[in-house]
Amino acid sequence: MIPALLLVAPASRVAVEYDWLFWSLVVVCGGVAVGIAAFVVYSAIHFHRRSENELPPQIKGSLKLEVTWSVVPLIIFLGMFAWGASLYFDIERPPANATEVYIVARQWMWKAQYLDGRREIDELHVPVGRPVKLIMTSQDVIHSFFVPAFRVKQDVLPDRYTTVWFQPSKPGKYHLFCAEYCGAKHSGMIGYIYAMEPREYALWLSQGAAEGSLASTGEKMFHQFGCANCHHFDGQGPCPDLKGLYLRPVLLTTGQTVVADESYIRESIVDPAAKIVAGFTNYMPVFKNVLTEDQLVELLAYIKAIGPAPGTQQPSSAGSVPATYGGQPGISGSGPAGISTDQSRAH
Amino acid sequence: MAQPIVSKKTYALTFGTLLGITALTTLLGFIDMGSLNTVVAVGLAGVKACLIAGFFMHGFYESRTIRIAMIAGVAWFLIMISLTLVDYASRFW
Amino acid sequence: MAEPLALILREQFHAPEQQRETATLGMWIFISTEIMLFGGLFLAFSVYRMYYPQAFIAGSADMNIALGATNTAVLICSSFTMALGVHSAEVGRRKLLNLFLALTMILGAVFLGIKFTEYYLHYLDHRVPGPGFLFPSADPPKAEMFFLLYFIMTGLHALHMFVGEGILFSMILRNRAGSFSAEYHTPVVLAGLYWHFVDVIWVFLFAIFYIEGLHLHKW
Amino acid sequence: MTPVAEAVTVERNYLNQGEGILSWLFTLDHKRIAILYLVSVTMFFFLGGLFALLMRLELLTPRAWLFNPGDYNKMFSMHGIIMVWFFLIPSIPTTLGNFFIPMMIGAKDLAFPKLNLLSWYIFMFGGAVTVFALVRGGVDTGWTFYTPLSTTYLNTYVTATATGVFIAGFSSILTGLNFIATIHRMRAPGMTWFRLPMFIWTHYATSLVLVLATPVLAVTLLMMGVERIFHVGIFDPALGGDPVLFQHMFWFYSHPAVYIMVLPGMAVISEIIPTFSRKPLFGYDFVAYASMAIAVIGFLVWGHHMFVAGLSIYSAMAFSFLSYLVAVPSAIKVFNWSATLYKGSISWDTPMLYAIGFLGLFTIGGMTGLFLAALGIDVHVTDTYFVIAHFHYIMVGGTVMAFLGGIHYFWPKITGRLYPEGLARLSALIVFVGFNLTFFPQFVLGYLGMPRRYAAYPTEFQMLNVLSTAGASILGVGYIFPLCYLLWSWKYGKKAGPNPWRGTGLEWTTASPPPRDNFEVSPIVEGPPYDFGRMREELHLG
Repeated sequence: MIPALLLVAPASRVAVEYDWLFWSLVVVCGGVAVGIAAFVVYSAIHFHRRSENELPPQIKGSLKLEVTWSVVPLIIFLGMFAWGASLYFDIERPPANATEVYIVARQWMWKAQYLDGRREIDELHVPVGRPVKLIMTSQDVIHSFFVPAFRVKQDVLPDRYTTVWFQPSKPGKYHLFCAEYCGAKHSGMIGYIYAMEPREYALWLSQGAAEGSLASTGEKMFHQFGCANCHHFDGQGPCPDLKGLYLRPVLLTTGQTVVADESYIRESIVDPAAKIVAGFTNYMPVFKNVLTEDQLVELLAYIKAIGPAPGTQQPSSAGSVPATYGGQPGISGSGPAGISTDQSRAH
Repeated sequence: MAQPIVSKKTYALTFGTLLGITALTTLLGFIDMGSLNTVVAVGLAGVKACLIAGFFMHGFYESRTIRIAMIAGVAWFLIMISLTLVDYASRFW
Repeated sequence: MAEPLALILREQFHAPEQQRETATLGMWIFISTEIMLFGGLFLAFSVYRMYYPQAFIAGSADMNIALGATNTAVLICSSFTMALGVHSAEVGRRKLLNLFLALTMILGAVFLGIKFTEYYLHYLDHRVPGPGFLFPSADPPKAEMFFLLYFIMTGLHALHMFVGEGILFSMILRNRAGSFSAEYHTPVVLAGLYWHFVDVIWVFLFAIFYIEGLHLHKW
Repeated sequence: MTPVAEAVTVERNYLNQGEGILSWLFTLDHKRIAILYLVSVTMFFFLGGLFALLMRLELLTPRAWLFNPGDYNKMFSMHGIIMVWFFLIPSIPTTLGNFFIPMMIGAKDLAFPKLNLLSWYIFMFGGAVTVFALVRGGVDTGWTFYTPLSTTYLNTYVTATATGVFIAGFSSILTGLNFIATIHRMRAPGMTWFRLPMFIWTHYATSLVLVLATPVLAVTLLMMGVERIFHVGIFDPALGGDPVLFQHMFWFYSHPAVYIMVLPGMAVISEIIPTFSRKPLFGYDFVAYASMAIAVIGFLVWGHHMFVAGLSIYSAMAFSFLSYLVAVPSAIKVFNWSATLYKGSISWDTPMLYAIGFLGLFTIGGMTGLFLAALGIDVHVTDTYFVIAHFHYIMVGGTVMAFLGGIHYFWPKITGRLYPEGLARLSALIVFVGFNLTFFPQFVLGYLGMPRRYAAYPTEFQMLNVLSTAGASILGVGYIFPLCYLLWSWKYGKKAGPNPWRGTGLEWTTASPPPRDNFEVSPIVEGPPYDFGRMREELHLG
């Protein structure tokens, strides 16, 4: 058991926080459980029936005790809730400067696509000490991306992007599991995460013989599928200008405002009529079942990489990101995550 | 059990009101009120449901236990729909 | 007077009033479960209504309001005759009870007739979800969701109507056999509760399927 | 003794009034229907248990050595489906509840005896459809039927199985409806709400959940079936649906269903502990309110099954918060049961051993539930063996322990016979040890990250899996023992007499086995429940 415990030693920043909370709960709950068990066993032995007609004192209850053991647990529970929720917010909200990798899951494999165009199956190479954000979707059923050593798990859904992030703290080879039952070979949908020292990681990156970055493939498709015919970059076309779209708030015809995140951009490609930008009419063909998830990822990477519109640019921590086409897009202040705190934490 | 619970007159009045509200619902439906259309349609349906449950189904005349049973179904439906819709509404926050 | 007390009181009860109250309570609990059964469908409808507002309103605009409104009126009439039937049972007028039960059944049959005419018209218009579905809008798949929920919900409602017709028919038979009296008519009351409940469900179905998009209806 | 007096001792009771198989199949007697259910759920329990044993055998080695992964998937699916819907949910309510609710409130029968019999037939029909699906080739959706896997991607007997579950659901609804109407309207004169044994309160809460949650399962399975059969979209994103909606609706039923399973267990424990401590249940009012609170708040927490499923983080927070609220009444119950023992006169009869086992195991199950309700903790341990261990501590450590305890406690009343006490204590011990050995290692496995529903696993998890499998074989023996000696005692056991444990409920005032109408004279209640003080007067009179 001890060597097995070592295997799951925390290997990310969140995992360390996680273990603090987990073992605190073990101590509190374990303590209470042992206390109750001891009380029960003590009572069972000490008050064991001595004669057949024994009649113990008939105690009915005690209001004081009832209130105590209702209120005290409630307060402890609220503490657990608050601590658990704050950890959850850490786990769920990626810092803004995270390196992005796209994951497409399908029965029964994980496919990773890096921004530089490199692809991996059932393996993922990540640098130690830097946040990595995975943008994931599934081609068929629901899967779940689970790395025990990083204490993260996120279901991967078809027709939608979900994200997960982690910041490895120790180099090593870690298990990747599919945690949501996904059919016959569910237990075979496993892989490894390789966390590498930044220098080794740079070396590994440079060895890749990619056929061009994800965004550049996306750009080719942008022209091939005729997107460029309508989406002009001078704001003069019949369709919205996509420059600097990513993470910008978009006003819709319904009067709502949505943030142009990955899910929004994806939806606007596969189902253009779902959300129409205010001031435009929808002419766009539906790309559902036309583009594969891989192609969608490429297009998405391109759209995110198209230079930010003037005036909305914020200095991003491009230095920490591997050199790719366009680097990191600008981030408008309206992103859902508490960006400033995330950034300061990441450094 | 000699006296019926609800008089024929009450039934007739309820019946007339129900038909009236149906006509009103249909007429209001022709007017474009934006998202209010749904609110009005479902709201008036709720009024009709209350009338039917109250008079035709004797809800206004039954014992407390039975009234609780009537309300429980509706209350639980509201729990289900509100907590689920909260999730959908807050996904894009 | 009808049967002696011993015949109408089942052995687990000790008073007729207790028996009536218990049966009514049981029926109301059953209706609560029915609310949750339809509630699941109303929930699905609300979620997709939120997802696809335009398609759902377009789908609703495609409904035949004349048939829908008529059907609502028919069902309200049947509820009224049912209520009068219960009233006749309470005062012990068996012939009148028979008449109202029969009237309610006829109105129910009219409702079902109109409903299935509507289904047939949808079928002619290719509005039945599946490979042959056609809808004149930019977004047929979403309208298909609307029509799918429409068919499931009104279909389940129609199924309840059929069951209700069966119950009413058995009430008529039992009434003709002389089972009911001013003292004992609980089954009629319960049948009435069920019938009214099915009516209430329709009232909501009418609102969400027919009225929501009415203002966009093309004549 | 004259021959006449001897003849009188062979009393008419519900067992010998009416003979032949037909008198059982058409019986309207709640006691006989309870026996019918007891036989049925026992069969389903051993069927589900067989699948569990096969799964544990498969997991003995890291590779899939006994079955191919597809067959393993069928094993855990059928184990879950049978155990949840055909054993755990009906287990205590339809057997002990059916038998003792009318007796404890002083009624002749349930409010609707025909409905009661009908619900057994519906249950058996649903069970038959499910077993048919199983025999024809099984199903591999997992008991949760998650879409779009179940509707689009699997070609096993999904529709047939779902139909079986759908049908069985109506049996649950009818049972719950019957119980609620009975408890409201059939109480004996003087039996006020706060004179009801806790068994009744808790079954009332259970019935509430049965009635309000089960229809949602029915309609969810209906929509799933429509999507699967006609290939039109409701939950499949490829057809415009949302798979998360399925999870919402499924868990809206299935989380309260957890309380359907465990509340009746609490009902039994609340009877056993006072009787074998000879003390009234500590804090009676609070335990009653806690039962109702669990039933109501239990409906508000289903989202904690979906923290990593794509739920919005804000609603995840709300669900986590509400989950902690529902833990409070459970904690109150555990504290009150423990306090009942204090200064009692505690006997170590078999039912009490099971009750003490329940207290320990349910506490562990509940405590680990606190881990899973904490948002951040849940992310890592959900969908791993931690969850498996957690709910088996509640379902097996809680419900099954209570079921066995209840069967032993009420056995003398049901059959009029005593079982062999020594053997019964021994098997209670075996069950306790076997259970912990099976499931405690799974907590560790889960923390280490072993996902659930894996036919094969990395080698470093093997040692803990071997421990677990060893425990499962001990547990299996522990379950077969009671089956044997209880059946034996039905015929050969010592006569029990009306009140072998000197309990206080109305059920102990009548003969064992009880007569057809439960009581020779309709009882009138004049005092509070658990009134052991009466013993003193009886002793003085004697």
